[in-house]
Amino acid sequence: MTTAISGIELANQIKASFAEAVLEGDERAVILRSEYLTQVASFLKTTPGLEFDYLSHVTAVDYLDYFEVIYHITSLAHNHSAVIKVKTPDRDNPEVPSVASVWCGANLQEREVYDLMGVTFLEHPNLKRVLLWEGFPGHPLRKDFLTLEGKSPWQTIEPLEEGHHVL
Amino acid sequence: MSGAGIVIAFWVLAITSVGSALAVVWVRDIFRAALFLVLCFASVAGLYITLNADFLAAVQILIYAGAISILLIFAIMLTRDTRSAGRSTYLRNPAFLIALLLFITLLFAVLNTDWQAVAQVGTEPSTTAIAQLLFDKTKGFVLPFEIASVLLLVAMIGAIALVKED
Amino acid sequence: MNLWDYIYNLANIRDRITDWANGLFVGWVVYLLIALVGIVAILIFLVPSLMAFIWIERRLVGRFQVRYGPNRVGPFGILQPVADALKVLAKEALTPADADKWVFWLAPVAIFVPALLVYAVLPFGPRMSFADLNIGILYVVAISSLSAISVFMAGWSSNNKFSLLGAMRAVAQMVSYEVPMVLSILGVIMLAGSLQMSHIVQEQLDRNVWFILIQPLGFMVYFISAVAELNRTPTDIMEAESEIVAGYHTEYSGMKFSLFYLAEYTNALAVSAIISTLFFGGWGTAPILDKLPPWLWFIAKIYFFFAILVWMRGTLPRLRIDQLMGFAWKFLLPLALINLFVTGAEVLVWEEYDLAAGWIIPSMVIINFALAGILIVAWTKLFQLRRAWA
Amino acid sequence: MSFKTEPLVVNFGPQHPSTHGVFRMIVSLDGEVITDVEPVMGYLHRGVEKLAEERTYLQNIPFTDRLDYLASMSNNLAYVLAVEKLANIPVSPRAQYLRVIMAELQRIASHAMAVGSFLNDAGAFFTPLMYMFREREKVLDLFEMTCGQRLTYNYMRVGGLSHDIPPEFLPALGKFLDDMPGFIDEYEQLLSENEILLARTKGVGILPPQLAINASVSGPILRGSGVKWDLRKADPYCVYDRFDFDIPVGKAGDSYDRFWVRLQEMRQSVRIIQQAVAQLPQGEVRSQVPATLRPQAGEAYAHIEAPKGELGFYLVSDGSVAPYRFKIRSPSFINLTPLREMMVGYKVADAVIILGSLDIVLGEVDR
Repeated sequence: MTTAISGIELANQIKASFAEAVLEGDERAVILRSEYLTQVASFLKTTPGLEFDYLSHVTAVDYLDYFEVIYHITSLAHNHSAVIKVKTPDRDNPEVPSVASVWCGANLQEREVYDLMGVTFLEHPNLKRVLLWEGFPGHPLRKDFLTLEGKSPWQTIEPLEEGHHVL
Repeated sequence: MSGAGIVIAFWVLAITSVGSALAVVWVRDIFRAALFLVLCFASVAGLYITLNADFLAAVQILIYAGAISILLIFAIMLTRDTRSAGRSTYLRNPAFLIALLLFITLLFAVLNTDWQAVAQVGTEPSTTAIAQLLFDKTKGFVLPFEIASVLLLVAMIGAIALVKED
Repeated sequence: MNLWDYIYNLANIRDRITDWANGLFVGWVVYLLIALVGIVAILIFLVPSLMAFIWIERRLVGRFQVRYGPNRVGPFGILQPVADALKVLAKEALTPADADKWVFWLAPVAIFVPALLVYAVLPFGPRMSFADLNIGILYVVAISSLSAISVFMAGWSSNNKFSLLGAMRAVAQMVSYEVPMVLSILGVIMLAGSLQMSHIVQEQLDRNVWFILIQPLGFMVYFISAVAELNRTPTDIMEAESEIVAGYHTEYSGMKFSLFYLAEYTNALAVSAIISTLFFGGWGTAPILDKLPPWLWFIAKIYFFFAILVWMRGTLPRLRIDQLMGFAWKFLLPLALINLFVTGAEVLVWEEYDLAAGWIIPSMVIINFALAGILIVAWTKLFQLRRAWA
Repeated sequence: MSFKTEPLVVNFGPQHPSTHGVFRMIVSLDGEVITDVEPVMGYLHRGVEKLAEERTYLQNIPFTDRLDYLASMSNNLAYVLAVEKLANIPVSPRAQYLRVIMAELQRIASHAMAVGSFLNDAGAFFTPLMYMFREREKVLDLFEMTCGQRLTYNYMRVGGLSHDIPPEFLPALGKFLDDMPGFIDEYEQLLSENEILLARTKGVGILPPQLAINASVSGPILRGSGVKWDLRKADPYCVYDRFDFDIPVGKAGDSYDRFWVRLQEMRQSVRIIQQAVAQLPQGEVRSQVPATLRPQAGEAYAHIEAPKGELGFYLVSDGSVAPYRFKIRSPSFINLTPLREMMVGYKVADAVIILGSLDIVLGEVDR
């Protein structure tokens, strides 16, 4: 059985190395300051006893006044898992450092979050849209997406040449 | 085989071969030029057949139309930009000069050769005759033949050694 | 001559027509007429055979794949090729906008002509060739080498990257496999002492031995290289469906595509025929059923080898291009060369002791089969050592 | 000696026989050697995650069918597990066992398709695919017997299953279980020692274990690289901790190992189903759950070992009838992460083999 390490316990361990990094830690997750994310990530990956070498998934939730980026991490060696979260207060320009340099599995998933939720991952190697086409207006998983000027995204594709669309 | 058929075949093949040879020179598209060259080779093979030289015809098809043209096509394939390959280059004038010189030499040779016309085309298959000529123990060309093969082998091994990576 | 004589050897029909025409027309008309008769005869064989082949392939592959295969059109789905043909005829013949139109239209024709020309020299029975050229097998090799150009024409003119990739592979593969193929044929030529197809068959019948028995290695090399030239699985890299869509004929549709399709079957038929001629005694009969006409035997052999081709297609995965090239140059070529040396020595022995010596052929059969077995196993082992994962 | 050659950029897809749907790889070639790969996806993007935010928890189950449409049962299972975790809903033992049986049957069917189409990519002319279809057909017949559907089952419910199995199911399943090991033996004989297949797949598309873990790949691809990680053992859900089975792992991490792992997993699935059938208890298959479920505000992540890897659902509830956030951790999508690293340096023909060995389903990649 995979043991879920509680956020409080993990928060204490992180605080020992990065006093400033932890915003809060509850039963489920640790909430980090976004500027410390990359350092904490590599700390979590390399520290003996933790060794979270496997990034299960990355996702984000739109809480209207802020975004929460969520990382489910697992250690295959110790068979335990944990959840870390980062909040982005700035709704218009949400930015989070990328963890793709620590876990390269984050590469595609961060692109997906960027594509659908509009969270920019700083220093991501290849931050492009992945499921939608370049030039798609808006980010559909945001809660305010459908109020986008009252226009369906399909109406925004402009024909490039006669009869040809480039998607 | 009747005379009339041979004559008709000769003229058709002759016009095709000369025409396609001219097309090789004039056609801008280098790939089409190569295809015309194949046509030229094939019609020359046809000419051999009208002369009852069937072995030679088969060899002509096999080596020229089959192998040499494939080599050309490989070269075209490796060419960077074939669409602009037909454009004139700065080598145009020297090339013209050399071609003219060659043409004059050939013309001179053609006019000065005493062509021996044979009244009747041989009707026997020529395969055995060619083999006799090549491999006859006393007046054959076994040694030159073998030397040529060794030369080709050496060239092949050399080519392999040149492009071998390590 | 009664009716059975005409059926037993169809050449008698031709002779009868010649006699009749000689009395009526001048020489060149007769010449043309006989040629026409020959062409019609070949087409009478070829067209139903192609349809039968398509049907056999689809049926057999269906059985291999635990399904029924075509079984709706006509009894046992036997009219399926007709339905296929009608469908193909009704299809639109597309030409890509950026294609080199002349070459694009010419390529299907250019691939079909050599496929058809090969049939001129196939010996369907005694005296039953359209043109029994004395360079027979050389003619076959020469003509079939032309199809590489047609394939490249198709691939190049389509202006499609998959087509071009397919064409590049096709040219590389065809050039490579031509070498072992010709070398393996040489063994048979040396034994028969002739290039003429009918002479090769007659030699086997006179000596009472099919050349497969003396040339097992040559047969193996020829069979594999011929299959490679046919571009059917496991060597169909030039039209590898799962990799480059359909290779050189990706852009072809309708009748133009079906010409490629038919040319493939025509070539398969020709290869089966050549295998039967060179290695399996051509029209030679088996002792019990020798009352049947020789041409029926020949056709039966063709169908047998075609069934083997279908079997291979239904079973094996495809090789990669470098493996295929390596196989031709590192495996088939050395074996073909060794086979050539051994055959040369054997021909000398053969000429030294005349045929009357009963022990010659059996001992040659044993030696050759043993040699083939040892060489194949040894070479395979050598190959495996070089493979990275072994 | 080196030649300067022009790279050839080829678009594999979005319409291509070997991309298993509308997937596109922009492949740069130097001759036949791959120098760069860029996957392009989204051609089948239907916005399931957005749609699910508008529908109740029950209404979302059919959406999950259409993710990995070759393994709908597994998708159903992962989703209902997540909802049950979110709303704390108990599940009866019989339902648990039946869920395991269905999930493992689904694994056999999905792996059969994976192996079959992998061999098709390797160039076998449809024969292995048809054989594998034959086996999958038997599983589909069983599913049809259970829920009337052959592709999108919609069988699992929050708190159990939509209904119990019919009486003729268990005998039919027994016959299937008796036959299946023999068939797997046959396929192993036919396939895993085929010289051409070995030459094509051994040493092709090597994914080292370190990279595999780092790139978050899961399922047979992770195990093919030699990492012994299977959520059925590592984090048992349903009643997987009551069964005895092995986790097959590869050695080299090449395409062959991934193929081999799938074949072996089919065998292990048969073992699990046999044990599950033997232990199958009687009882209800569905607990009382309100049709408009309103879980309390919170979040839950449940994952299962789906045929293609770790399939997870991350649900956030705000206390209403619809999930506030519905995130699918789709294995096919994340397994594409190391695609470039796996392909560069191999030949074009290997590209389709490598992609085939990843066994992606575009319904799940694009969602």
